[in-house]
Amino acid sequence: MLTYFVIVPVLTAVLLYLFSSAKSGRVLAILIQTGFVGAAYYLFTLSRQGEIITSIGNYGGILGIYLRADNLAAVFVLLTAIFFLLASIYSFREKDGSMFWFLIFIWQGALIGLFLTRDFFNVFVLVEVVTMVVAVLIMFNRDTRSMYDGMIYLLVNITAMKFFLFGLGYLYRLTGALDMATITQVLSEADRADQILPYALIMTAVALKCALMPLFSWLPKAHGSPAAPPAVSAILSGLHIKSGVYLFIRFQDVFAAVAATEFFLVMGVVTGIIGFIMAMSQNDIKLILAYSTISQVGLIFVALNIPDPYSYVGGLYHVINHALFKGCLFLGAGVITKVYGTRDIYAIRGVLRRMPWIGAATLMAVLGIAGAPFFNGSISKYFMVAGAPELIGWVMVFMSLGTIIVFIKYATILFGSAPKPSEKEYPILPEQQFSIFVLGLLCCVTGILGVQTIQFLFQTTVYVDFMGYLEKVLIFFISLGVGYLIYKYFVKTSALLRRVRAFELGFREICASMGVFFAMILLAVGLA
Amino acid sequence: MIYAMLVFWILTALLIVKERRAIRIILYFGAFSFITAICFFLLGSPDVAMAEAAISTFATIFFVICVEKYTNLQIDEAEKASDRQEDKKPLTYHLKKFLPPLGFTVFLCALFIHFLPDNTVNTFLKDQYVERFAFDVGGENAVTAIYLGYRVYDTLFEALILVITVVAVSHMSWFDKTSVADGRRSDIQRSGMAVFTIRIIAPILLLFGVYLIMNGHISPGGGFQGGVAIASFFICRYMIYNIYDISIDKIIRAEKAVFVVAALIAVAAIFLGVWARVPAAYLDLYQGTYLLIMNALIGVKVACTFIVLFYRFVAIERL
Amino acid sequence: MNFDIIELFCIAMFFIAFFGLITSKSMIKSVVFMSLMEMAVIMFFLSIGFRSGLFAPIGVNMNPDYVADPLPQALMITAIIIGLSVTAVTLTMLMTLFRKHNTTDWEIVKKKSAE
Amino acid sequence: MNVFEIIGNIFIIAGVIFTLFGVAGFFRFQNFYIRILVSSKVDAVGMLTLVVGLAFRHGISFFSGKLMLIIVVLLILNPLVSHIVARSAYLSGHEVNDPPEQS
Repeated sequence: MLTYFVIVPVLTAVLLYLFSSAKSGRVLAILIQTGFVGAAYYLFTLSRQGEIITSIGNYGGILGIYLRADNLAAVFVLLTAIFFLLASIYSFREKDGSMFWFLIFIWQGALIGLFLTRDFFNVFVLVEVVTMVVAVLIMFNRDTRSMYDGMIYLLVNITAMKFFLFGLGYLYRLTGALDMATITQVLSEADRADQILPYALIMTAVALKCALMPLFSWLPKAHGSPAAPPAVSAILSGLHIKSGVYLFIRFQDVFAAVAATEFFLVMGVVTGIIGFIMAMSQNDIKLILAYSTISQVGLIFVALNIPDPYSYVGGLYHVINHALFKGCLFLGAGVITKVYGTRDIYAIRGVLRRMPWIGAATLMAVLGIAGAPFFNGSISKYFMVAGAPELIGWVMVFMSLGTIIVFIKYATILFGSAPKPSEKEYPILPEQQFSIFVLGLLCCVTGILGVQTIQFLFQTTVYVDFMGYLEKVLIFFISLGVGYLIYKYFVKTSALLRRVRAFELGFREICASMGVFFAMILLAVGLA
Repeated sequence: MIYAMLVFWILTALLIVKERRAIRIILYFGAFSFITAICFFLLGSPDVAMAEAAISTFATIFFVICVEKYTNLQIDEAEKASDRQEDKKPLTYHLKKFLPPLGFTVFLCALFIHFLPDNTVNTFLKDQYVERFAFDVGGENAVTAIYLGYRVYDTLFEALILVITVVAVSHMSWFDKTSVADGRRSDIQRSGMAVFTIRIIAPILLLFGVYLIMNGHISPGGGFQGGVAIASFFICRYMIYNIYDISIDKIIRAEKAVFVVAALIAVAAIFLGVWARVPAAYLDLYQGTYLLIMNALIGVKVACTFIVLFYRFVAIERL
Repeated sequence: MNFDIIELFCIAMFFIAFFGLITSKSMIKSVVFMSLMEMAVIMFFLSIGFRSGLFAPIGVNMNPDYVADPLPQALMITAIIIGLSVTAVTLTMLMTLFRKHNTTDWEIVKKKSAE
Repeated sequence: MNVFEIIGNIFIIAGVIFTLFGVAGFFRFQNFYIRILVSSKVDAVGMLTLVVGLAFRHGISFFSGKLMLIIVVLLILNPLVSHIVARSAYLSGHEVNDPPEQS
């Protein structure tokens, strides 16, 4: 049954490309996406009763490929379906339609395949498919800058997958299998020294997918590429980066004996801090959002690597929340840049007055990402900090202070007086407003009903301690004040930040940093 | 034998590292691919060797077209000049430039070898595949059995990558339309002797491709290798008639249609587990038909892809 | 230590390609080195469990002790095809970038793209 | 060792010698066209003799049949390759005669 969740989008993509005109294609695409959300929800309800396993071809043993949908996978599939539906509604009138839908559907199918598969080599093939599709989508509008961005993205990711494949070779030699469940079993009895090298090789690739610290430089290029369609940037930053996080969670389980949790925790902290410093220094609104993704991924990594159920659930919940608010912000930024005709953050003012719906949604998303009370970010951050040891808890508070500064800077575009509209007004399409507003509203809803949502999605009962939450609210308002002061007296005027802004790694440096990360993780695991 | 070849393999790679001129790099790369294919064959995998040999032909064509354009754009001259300047600089300059990356690489390599696992090879899956493939999937070629039977799910995505490649190549090129005006003459200067010889060779190539596809399940080869051979038949055709009269649009559509059919057949035959319900008396027939049809479909698909890629590069990127 | 000589060759090739990737100025060279890296990994896969005297896994009623492992071979055909697709796509992008910037140097392309 | 094998070995040794001469000639001459001529000897004569020797060693069998097919293909393709290389060198303006020596 699970194969259809992968095969149907792929076949739909090719059939739409073959047989549809531009107009019928987009209507069909939206209809199929809607149906898909229903199917994904059905899968989710089924998976609550227990893991679903599909063997392709019923060959018995582990000869064939297995797909499985446990709770985590089903949640990710549901998220994918909803996100793609909203992004599709947003880009209902995208030019070059048949091509766009072809790529979007293949992307969706391959991502779902990635979430469902239980086979290592299948992961490799699907990641390559996704990489190719994303590279084409980044340079969808074919301007010079996006061509370079797409090229860097493609080359860097493919090179990283060579590391993955090498590690997979060692894994196959050690275990004689490719199936994750079997490999987990075999590795639990295997010698620890034999697992270090495959773990380091595979994790180098996964860390690049998640843009951990030395390997982050391709991400802002890809996610913040100016000419890429906004829906593509939104899916990339909201959902696609999470496929790396998902693979990280899975592989940590597989390599339980050598899993370097402390190492990734430290890397998460470093990533989060450098991410928000970079984000603060940018002036391009798309780049601010892209760099803030890096910092948020760092935060998620910190939470996932704390050995505590509360932090873990908080991290998972933050994965979903981040998809919601970052998707909303990127889609909103797409409309805003079109209307104002610029991406400079100091040139855009008065979005709330000019586009009330989009402005309101953006405001909700900003409040969500900053962790304001009653918005989703506050709930996930509360759980993340609740499970953490005290020192790490304060580090996380510091990281969210950075996020607050970044989004104070971002929120300045909402207020102020709107400049006179130019004579050639860009029309704000209703479907774009709709999907942005739905995402913004979801940020609010998942915040107010946070505990219930976690209960619904992960079947984990969590409790919010009222006094603890109040304390977090207090911390939020204090950091808001501090953040505003820092923004006013440091970010706006600093020469240091101007120098940070120009920092950008080329292809060779990214490859070298891949080597650095590989050496780091090898030493961290080997000397432990 | 294999070790001698591997030494050559490393030597060619070092030559590539050392060389600065693009056209020579491509020539060394051709030699490199050839040696790689021989090594693959010596490692007991004729299927992969054949695939590599076929692929390297096309990869070299693409590279050569790229570099040819690049020379025409006069970049090469500028690069030569800068090379000459570089050569004049003292040795210490070069050392300073290359020692840090070299040291870093050696350090990584040493780390890698230090942590090298010394486990014995686990043949859990291999034993089962070798023993059971004839019953489960049929045919006599274990590689084809895995490729089209046990792991046909991967193969579908691999075919999908080819579809995406065609779309990407025609979308990302600087040239907007999918095909050049049909019936335009190309500007190559043909030689009469070459045309005469290729006329003899081309039918043999086509026959060889069809042979590889038809015998994919009992001998080395298969849909992919055969498809590439058929595509090279079309290269020969281009060299003989010297004209761009193949409608690329139609081939692109045909390719996608074939992909859909192949996916549907795979779903019907494998994913639904139909093979397990076929009565034992008909199982051989069923499996043989399935393998033949899948090989043929993949062959057609790959051939279409490579024809499109070749014509895109030769007819458009060279302009 | 119990290692295979072919494996050492593959590691050497992998790092030669890595060295090329971190030093090469030209974009074409980078693409070539990516191919080299891939060939190293493919060679490693095929050498898993290989010793001299093994046959290709083709025939009926084979003894697993005397044939090469068919699974890596099937996987590597997939990897090779993916490699070619990537090469073709990258070269197309390269051609477009050539035409726009008239250079193949990573640094110059980076500078010109940022404008 | 029967007669066929002896003949085969002689052929193989001859092939190796031809190849060696070809390689030596390649380094001996400086002119591009002479180099093509010499290196095509390696392809045509050396390779051909080697394959014939192999065929002799195996006697009359299916394998020898395949080798014969290879010989046919080699006979067709080798001259073609040399021809095309020389032709494109000529067309791209490579001098046939050696440049006058400077003293």
